[in-house]
Amino acid sequence: MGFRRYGNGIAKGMALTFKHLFRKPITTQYPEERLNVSRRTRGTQIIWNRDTCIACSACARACPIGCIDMSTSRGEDKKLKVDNITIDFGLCIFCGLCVEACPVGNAIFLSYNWEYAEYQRSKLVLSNDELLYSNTKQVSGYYHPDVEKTLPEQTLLVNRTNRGKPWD
Amino acid sequence: MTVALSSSEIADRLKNQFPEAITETKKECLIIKGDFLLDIASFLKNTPDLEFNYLSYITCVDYKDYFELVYQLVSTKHNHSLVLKTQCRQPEEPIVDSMVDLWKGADFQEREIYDLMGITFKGHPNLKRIFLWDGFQGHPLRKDNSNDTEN
Amino acid sequence: MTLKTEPFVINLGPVHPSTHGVFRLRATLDGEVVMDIEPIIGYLHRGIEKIAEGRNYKQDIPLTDRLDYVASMSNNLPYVMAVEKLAEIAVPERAEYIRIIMAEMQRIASHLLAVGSLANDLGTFFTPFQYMFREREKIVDLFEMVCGQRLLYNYMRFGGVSHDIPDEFIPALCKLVSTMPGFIDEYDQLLAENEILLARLKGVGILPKELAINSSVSGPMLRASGVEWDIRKVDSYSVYDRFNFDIPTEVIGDCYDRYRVRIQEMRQSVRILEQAIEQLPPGEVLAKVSPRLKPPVGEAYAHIEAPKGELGFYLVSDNSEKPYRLHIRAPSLINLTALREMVIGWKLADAIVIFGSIDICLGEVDR
Amino acid sequence: MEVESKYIYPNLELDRDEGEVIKALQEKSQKIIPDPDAWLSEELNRNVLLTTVDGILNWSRRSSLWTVICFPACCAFEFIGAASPRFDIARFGMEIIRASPRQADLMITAGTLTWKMAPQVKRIYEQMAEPKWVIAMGACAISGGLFNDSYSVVPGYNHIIPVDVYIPGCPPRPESLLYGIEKLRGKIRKRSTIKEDK
Amino acid sequence: MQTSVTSFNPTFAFNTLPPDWPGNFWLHWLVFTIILIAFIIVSVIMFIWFERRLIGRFQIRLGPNRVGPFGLFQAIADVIKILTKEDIVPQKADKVVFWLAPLVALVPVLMVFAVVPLQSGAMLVDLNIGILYVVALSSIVSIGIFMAGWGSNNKYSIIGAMRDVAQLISYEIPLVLSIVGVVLLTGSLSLTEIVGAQNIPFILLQPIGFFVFFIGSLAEINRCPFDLVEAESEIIAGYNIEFSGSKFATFFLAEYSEAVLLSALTATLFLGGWSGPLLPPILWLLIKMFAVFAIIIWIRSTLPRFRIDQMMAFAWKFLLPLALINLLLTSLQIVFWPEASSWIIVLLSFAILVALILVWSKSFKPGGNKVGI
Repeated sequence: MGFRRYGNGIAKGMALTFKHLFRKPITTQYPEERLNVSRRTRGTQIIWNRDTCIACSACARACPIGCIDMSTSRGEDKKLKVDNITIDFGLCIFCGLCVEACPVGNAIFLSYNWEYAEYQRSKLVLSNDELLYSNTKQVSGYYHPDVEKTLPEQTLLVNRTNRGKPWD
Repeated sequence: MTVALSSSEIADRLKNQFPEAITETKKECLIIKGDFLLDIASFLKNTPDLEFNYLSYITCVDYKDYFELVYQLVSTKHNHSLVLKTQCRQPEEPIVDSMVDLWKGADFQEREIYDLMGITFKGHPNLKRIFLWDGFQGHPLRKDNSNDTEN
Repeated sequence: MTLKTEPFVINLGPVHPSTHGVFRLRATLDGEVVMDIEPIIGYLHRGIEKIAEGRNYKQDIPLTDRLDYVASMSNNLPYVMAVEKLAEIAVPERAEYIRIIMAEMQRIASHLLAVGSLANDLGTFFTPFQYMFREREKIVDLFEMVCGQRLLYNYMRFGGVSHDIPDEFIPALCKLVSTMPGFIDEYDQLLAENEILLARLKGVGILPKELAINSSVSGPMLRASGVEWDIRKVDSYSVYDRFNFDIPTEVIGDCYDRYRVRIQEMRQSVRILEQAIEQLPPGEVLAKVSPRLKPPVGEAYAHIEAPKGELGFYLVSDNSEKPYRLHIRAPSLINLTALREMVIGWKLADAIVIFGSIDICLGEVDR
Repeated sequence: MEVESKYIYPNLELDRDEGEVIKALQEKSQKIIPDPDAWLSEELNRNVLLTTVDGILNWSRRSSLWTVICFPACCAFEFIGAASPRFDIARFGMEIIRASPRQADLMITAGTLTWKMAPQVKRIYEQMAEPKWVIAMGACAISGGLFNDSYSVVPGYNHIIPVDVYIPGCPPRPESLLYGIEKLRGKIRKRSTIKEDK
Repeated sequence: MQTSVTSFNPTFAFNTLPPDWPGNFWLHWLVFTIILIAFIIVSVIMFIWFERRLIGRFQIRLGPNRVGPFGLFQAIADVIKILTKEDIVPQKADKVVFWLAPLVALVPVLMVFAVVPLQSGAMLVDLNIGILYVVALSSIVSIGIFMAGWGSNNKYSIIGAMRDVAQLISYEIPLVLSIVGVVLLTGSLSLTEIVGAQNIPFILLQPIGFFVFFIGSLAEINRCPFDLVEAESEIIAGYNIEFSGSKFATFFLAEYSEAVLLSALTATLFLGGWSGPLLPPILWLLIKMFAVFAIIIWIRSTLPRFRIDQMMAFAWKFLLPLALINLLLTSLQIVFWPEASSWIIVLLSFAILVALILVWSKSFKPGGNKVGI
């Protein structure tokens, strides 16, 4: 071992870090600049569609941790309807199995947004109307190819280039 | 491809040496008596054309009335493998011989089985709980240990 | 003259900057020299094997993600392979290719992290780590495009994969594959010849061939000790037999060799990726499998060459919806067996480096 | 130096002591520690302008949140992701990750907490100098997540230590973490040190 | 007793007072001390900011840019925060030592600044034994560090402290020997005269000296690749592991003012100090200081850390012989060939430097191997 190469390797390494000094930083300045996330992103919300839901509880059964709590009853027209649905987002791992299990295919979605944080644990448990689609909650294309097409293309780090050269 | 050696073939060879050791020969595995485990293992390891020098994994399955220990042996020289099983039919105090002297790789895995299944390995140099803390009640992977108990 | 010194016990971890998680090393030191160590693990033991028995086959896929959380894709693969073996499910060809693409990308990502954090343990102020994280970020981007998550993918299913890859995936992957070798060269330039790094790694923590085999060590560690043992070749699974690639091996088995093997493996993975992109056939990606899968009574063991070593799943079925027993052959845990032999007699700083060169992931060690 | 036995310290006693500590903690922490959210309701009642001193203190505190190393599992990699060049947590002056809890202000609990680990985490928290904050990152940290019903997992850090901000996700994206940190900053901004000191 | 002068002897200080300073000795002393401390603190803050931004750029990211314009107030926020944090004294710590340690580490560094010439004559005292004073005082810092390590009653901190002492003892010797070369060339121990003597910066006349001095000073201020004292990946935070609040801030300040000091000293001894064309002298000094510090940061962002035995071997087997040879060559030159044209000397010195590094690299083996147990 030793320094038989006269510090050659050290010099090489120093040259590389020096080269990086003149490469443009790859930082995305988050609150102002945002990356477009994947079209299939599994955002930190689950969106429920009351109109299409047939209250089969398939999603609740598919959930590995049982964070979907759904109680159903027969309505007057002998159809099942959802009395109460509660999802604990503190427990949910956003694996998407509920979305895959849905037999109608458009009653439960994962959201496209991921900006979600709370001061209190209790506020992470949402139920019924809070789970519905709203302006702040966009639907993700996970398991929904039709939605996927409408979403903007994902920003990829591979595609960023520096003066015509691959971004490095 | 790693060739899974046919267990009947090996069983025949073992019969000469250990006539009473083999309880059953299945298609994919060889079930032997616990008393002969160490002898058979060292035979398998040291016989020139077998040379199972690599112990891939050890595991244990709780079949309620008995524990079954599964050893997968591989030879890196001849590229063949064999699944060796032994059954431990004392549910109260299961004891099996330790393989650490033959394969060092058994060390942590045997401790793991001791910790989670409660099987004592005779001859293990440092048999104590590995994942759980001292004082943990019971052995979680046993079937009689229901999942919802907190300790 | 010999000084009389008194050995003292020091606890490295469980919260320590370079234990890569919650690993604890109870070390007896004599001055700076390590007299003896005792690895204490279990700080992340979540009982995955027990939990798996309480959930059905499909619900166990997210659990496997969390084993080696820096290589989730590689963890999904042997599990679904074991279930497929049990239930005799045929996988469409395209799905096989996608799985291999994912597994190889994951290998690059995992090795990048391994090398990066090894450099960190050596004391470089995060620079190689940050450079490597940049490449990992590119790979993670692609994973996210496919399955919507950045770390825990939950992507593979019995009989294929959950989604087909999107149209923009292959061009992006091509770009990645074409630029990757250049970056690996850069890392070589930064690290491979650095004299200080050589002085710290060469000859340190030698794991002889016999001991490596005897300790059931697998993966890059085994290959660094000079054993040409790669599950992809010796027990070829999926469609690996259709690709040309080499198994990089080294001779001595010291820390530097382990580092070299990882770097070489990244290059080989790039080679596999190039071929896989070329050969990728069209077609279905998911075979029809009943959502309430009940495999017949029996047992199966499927193993792959994960970035850390031989990762295997031993599955026992009793013809119910839930696995009767799921055992995970965790390479990280078994690779740790050899740690004690390698560390004793070296200095404290070396102990950290030797530990780093094993490249374990505590999620997999403890399960 | 001769080593007497093969393993020079079987150290069973030490293990036993540690086991007892774990058991004691487990018995003690079956209840959830309530969220320190009194400030939220107080804020409405108080309606007192923060003094300039408060302003400066809070500014300095929220501008330099040094993180302590306590990254048990998966979420750690998203934290590292946030510290990596792409998201660069250093922009907020947070790249100093102190390994010594004495010098840190913020604990980002990234990963599953097991009972074996719990005494250590509690100890780290207690070693941190006031003022200190805790962010529960990811499902495991909030409630045990996927391992909620396991025999060895603490169902949420809030059984052990008080948590200020919860960030759901498994794991949350780095941006999501930055969002949570921004939220924590909002909390620090409204804090009145002068009044709170007893 | 004429020789035993203290710095509090007014007549002595008066003699060294620059002619353009108004007031008496005490006023000068007061004003200049305040200016000096302000200078140190401001430059420490600037250094911290500079380091974090530059390391950010080396790692293709941005670095602090949110707090204040360009993140300039980042370090100020850090300082306010640390100072107002709870101050913990561990129960089992040696209280007195624990309290004193940060001060013992900081005060000598501040004192050394008294003799650093910021510009012509701008210094607290122009000691004629300036360099000796610098060397003597700057080694006291490590007593503070050792006190911290000992007083904390923590195994990590004691390891860190032990390493620091070993490091200091080894590296002080080549460091001082390399300074002696400069002193020989100047013929004086006073820093002002050393600056004045540099028609050609001594880095050209004394390349071996500079090389040894620079590496030695890296070790002295515990910077990469010799940051074993704090080696985060090995011993967490080293000697300051148990310190919090204002004590930690003091250590932080001490550490960085040492960096400022050694950058200033390197600039003074080898780069011509404050002298330079066009720009005002103080600016020249600052530019040189920042240039030196930038190289330190560059090294920090590239190189891994030495192991303790390798580091010691490097000092004793590599740097010390180099420093001795340098000393020998310099004295030979001064005795036998005093009228030599400086440019010939420059060429010769560089040739010797290259030759020496080549020879030594071949034969030098860092550190030991596995210890049999």
